[in-house]
Amino acid sequence: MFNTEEIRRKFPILDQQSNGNPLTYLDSGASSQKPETVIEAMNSYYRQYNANVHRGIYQLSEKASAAYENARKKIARFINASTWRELIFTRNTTESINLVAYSWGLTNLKSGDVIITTEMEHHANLVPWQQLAAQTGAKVKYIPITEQGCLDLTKYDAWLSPAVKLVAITQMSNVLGTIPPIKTMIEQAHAVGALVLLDGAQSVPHMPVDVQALGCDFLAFSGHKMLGPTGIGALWGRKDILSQMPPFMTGGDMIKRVTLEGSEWHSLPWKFEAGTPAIAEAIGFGEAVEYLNTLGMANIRQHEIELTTYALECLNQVEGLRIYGPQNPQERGGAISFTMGDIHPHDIAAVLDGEGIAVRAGHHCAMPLHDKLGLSATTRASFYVYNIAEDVDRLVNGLDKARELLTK
Amino acid sequence: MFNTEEIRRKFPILDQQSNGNPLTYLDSGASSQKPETVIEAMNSYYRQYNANVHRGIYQLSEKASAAYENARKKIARFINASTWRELIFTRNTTESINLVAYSWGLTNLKSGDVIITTEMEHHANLVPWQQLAAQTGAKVKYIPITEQGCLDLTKYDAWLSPAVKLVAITQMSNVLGTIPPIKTMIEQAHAVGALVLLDGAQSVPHMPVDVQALGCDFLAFSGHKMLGPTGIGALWGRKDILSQMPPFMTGGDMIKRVTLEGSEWHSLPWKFEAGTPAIAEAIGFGEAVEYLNTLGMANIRQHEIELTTYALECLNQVEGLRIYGPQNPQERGGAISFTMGDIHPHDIAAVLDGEGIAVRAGHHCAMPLHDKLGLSATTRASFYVYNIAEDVDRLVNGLDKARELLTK
Amino acid sequence: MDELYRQNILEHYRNPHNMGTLENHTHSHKEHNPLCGDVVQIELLVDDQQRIDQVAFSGKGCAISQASTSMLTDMLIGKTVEEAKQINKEVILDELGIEIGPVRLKCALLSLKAVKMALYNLSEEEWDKEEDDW
Amino acid sequence: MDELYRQNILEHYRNPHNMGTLENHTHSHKEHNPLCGDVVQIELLVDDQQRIDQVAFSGKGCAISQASTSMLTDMLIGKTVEEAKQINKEVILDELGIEIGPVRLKCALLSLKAVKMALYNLSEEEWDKEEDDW
Ligand SMILES: Cc1ncc(COP(=O)(O)O)c(C=O)c1O
Ligand SMILES: Cc1ncc(COP(=O)(O)O)c(C=O)c1O
Repeated sequence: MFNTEEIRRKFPILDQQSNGNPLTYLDSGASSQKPETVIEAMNSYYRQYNANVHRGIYQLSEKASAAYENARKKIARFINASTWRELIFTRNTTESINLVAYSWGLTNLKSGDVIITTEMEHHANLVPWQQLAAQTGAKVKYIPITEQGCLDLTKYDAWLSPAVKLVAITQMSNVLGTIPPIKTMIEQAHAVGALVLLDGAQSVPHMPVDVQALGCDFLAFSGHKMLGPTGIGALWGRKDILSQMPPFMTGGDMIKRVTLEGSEWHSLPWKFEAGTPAIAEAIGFGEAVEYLNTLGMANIRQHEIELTTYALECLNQVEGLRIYGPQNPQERGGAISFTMGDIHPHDIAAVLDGEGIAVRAGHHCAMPLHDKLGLSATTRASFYVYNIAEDVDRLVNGLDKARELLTK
Repeated sequence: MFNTEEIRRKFPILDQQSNGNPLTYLDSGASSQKPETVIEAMNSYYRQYNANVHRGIYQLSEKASAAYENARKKIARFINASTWRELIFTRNTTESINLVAYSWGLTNLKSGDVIITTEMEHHANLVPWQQLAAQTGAKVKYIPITEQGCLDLTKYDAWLSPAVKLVAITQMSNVLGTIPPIKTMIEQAHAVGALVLLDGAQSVPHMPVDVQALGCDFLAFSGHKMLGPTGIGALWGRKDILSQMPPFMTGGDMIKRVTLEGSEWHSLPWKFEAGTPAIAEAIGFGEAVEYLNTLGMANIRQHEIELTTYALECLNQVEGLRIYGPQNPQERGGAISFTMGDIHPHDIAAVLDGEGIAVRAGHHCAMPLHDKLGLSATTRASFYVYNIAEDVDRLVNGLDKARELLTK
Repeated sequence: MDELYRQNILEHYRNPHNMGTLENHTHSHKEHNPLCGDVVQIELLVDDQQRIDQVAFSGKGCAISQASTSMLTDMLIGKTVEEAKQINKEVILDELGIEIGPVRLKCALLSLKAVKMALYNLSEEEWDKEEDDW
Repeated sequence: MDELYRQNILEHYRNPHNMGTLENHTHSHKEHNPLCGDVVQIELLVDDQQRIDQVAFSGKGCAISQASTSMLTDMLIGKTVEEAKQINKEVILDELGIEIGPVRLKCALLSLKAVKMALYNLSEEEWDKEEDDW
């Protein structure tokens, strides 16, 4: 059903040697590879109908405008938005979250208000709230994690009160893989009148996400982690909320009227898209979503559960290896972070690189989480549609080699 | 010396039919076409070494990081920055200016301060200052334009005072083509202690720009208008000023250390680049600059002066046609805006489109300027490296056709 | 292009119907085209039976917007307000009889928007819904 | 890879020289690697003739940073402060004898940065200049 051989043919980049070994790409959590169709969709734009969008009254520009707006519709449908007007193009998840912090946050938060987030957040869903708190006098509270790498929800229950204005949580941890019980958490937040922003950077690429079913208020995600190009991301927000928000950046394309005395803003979503957008990138992103639809998000999730099951099994048997995060593949995504004895994660990654295996080593932009774990860094392997059991086997072999070489 | 035939071969997109006629692309002021080398540089990244940058300890990522940072160096050198640390990647000119408005503006402006800009600015260099003024109580003053479409500098002289904190002006008008006497204006601004931001969206693609020789403090420009991809732009700023500025967006990659209590920022330029950057786009932008260097910016300027001279000559003879902006090609760039009788610019553009000629019609994101000119819209033809005299001839023929068809 | 400026459009453009103002109008609305700054002012005289007796328009605009406005005003006269509500994007595009790009669509529909705002105070929200495709 | 972990590097990594602390140090500095959170603490004893008598280091780090620190401390002992200033990026890379990517460069140079900060209070600015290539 999930034909990885066929899938891998769409990613010729995987078919290369790295340091004399076949490339084993296990860093999709940082950025995924792109299928040929995505690359070609952008090439078509650049080679056949490259022009600025929205205002051009000539063929190239009209074609470009239609393709750009059509990509928006595809992506809006992909997360089941109720209208494409709720889908704002940004550079990445980080900008999406900053947009909410600046536009919604600065106008809605005041001293004494509370933002709840978690200890396991990526810096993108943490630092903007710290900054917002510093500017408004609001307070940030961090739901701690348990030994198993799950959220300690007793704290969440205890902290929820009308003072809470925003709950900003990841839908899938990029370090632990943890998938928190988002739906209940959203209901609880709404019960006290708080909005909920989901960091979907890891979830949207790897599992079905339906914003209407979830009932969240904002969802941020990045194209480059879901087979799309760099330079493009999205913020989805509920229309009634977005309509009330002031613009974030201002300039061309986001206005209705400008005079020397002041300006009127354009309607959604353009109010939030100032200047020439990332046109080729939006088109590529739309194509990526199209391809994901072909594969089927439920199938992708299933494929990754299977791969994660196998990987956990194998890795748990590696001498000295310790995995952080839930052990049940149903409760987690396919990003697996670990340490091995006291070998530094940089060195593990470097030895693996010598074997052609690409993994990430470091704090994965989650320093507070690593502080909590008492670590400065971990090594992380992460999977996507093109990964296969053999990749896991190679990883395990590479780890044995690293242990041999670097144990003191 | 300037071999347009050879140049045009690098842009196969130009070699197509549009509505049954050869494409005549005269909208580079909105967005330029991209040479094959730029498209291929991005394809190589996606097809050969696609990976996230900065933290990956494996071949693909190290190659990607080097290419990304190398692109920064190329672009920094292109405008003669004193160090690449002064070159920040953004999405476009608009974001570059917003970055300054948010980061520098909100921390440095207060009630009673003055921002001087001009009546001929693009909305990108106008609305952010209006917003900043509204937030800080500062006041925006607009240098008016003369009949000839130049700045009325008597007003500038009169307004300069220690209350002026920022002068934000375009280095080349995207409507009138006007090139203001920037160097003197900068000296005058510095004499009263004001900083100067240049909107280089139109100048950097079309003439040599040397930030050290100019002595400006900020320069904003876009990749897509200078043979580069969409989704990437740059802000150059003086290091001593940038160092003092707080970050704009926050999240991954721009931090040195994050704890639950707060964060320390990364060094320049990364402090201003939050989240996964537009990697492919930066690489493409670097390649674009490389190609511009091959052609030589002085040669490009010369080519456009010649083309503009010819175009002005021809257009001035078209019945009912009126050009806005300076008539001396030495004092202007190659964006020529005009009206023709009372035929609506939309209709002119549409008839031209039928002839395969791509021009822009509208307010070109400069509504206050159009208000001043007593117009709601103009038609604009704009040139770049691949344009030739024949393009001008076709334009003139198309205009005759439009007049025939649409004169009441 | 030759497609765009078909004879019927050029005729309405050269000799627009119902151009002017109505002193005794019961409904009116002025609408801006955000893309080009064009303006159309619509004035309607609706009688006691909720029937549109007279329509007039003024303002500046391109051939497409002038022609579509001229055609729309013809269509409106004699219709009830309820019947006028049925006029939508498709009706206008049919009447124009041309294929139209996304930019010019705004021109073609500007007067329809103005009429809806004038007759029954349609909100921007609701208009968006009428205009939006999925 | 086999290139990266050459014998000389592995030896220094397995048995780092001058590891520990110096009670009676005259100069010291602790430096963080922003990329991985690693830390190196350098302590130096400089005598009246501005000569480095003893050096010690502590902290956590990868093999590259441990080895380069170990090598650097060897180099420093006996040098004057002026001579120590001459040690730059190239000297360290020569000593390591490997090709190094941009990420690991930070690891390799962490202790050099710490030494410069300790000995003559180099600013971040000046360090950037030492590290930066055009
Ligand atoms: C003078 C000027 N400034 C700013 C801009 C905005 O550039 P961008 O849309 O790439 O942000 C433009 C381009 O339209 C321009 O011509
Ligand atoms: C959970 C999570 N949030 C946010 C981000 C930031 O994404 P981007 O760098 O695309 O803005 C990432 C990716 O690194 C992530 O994994």
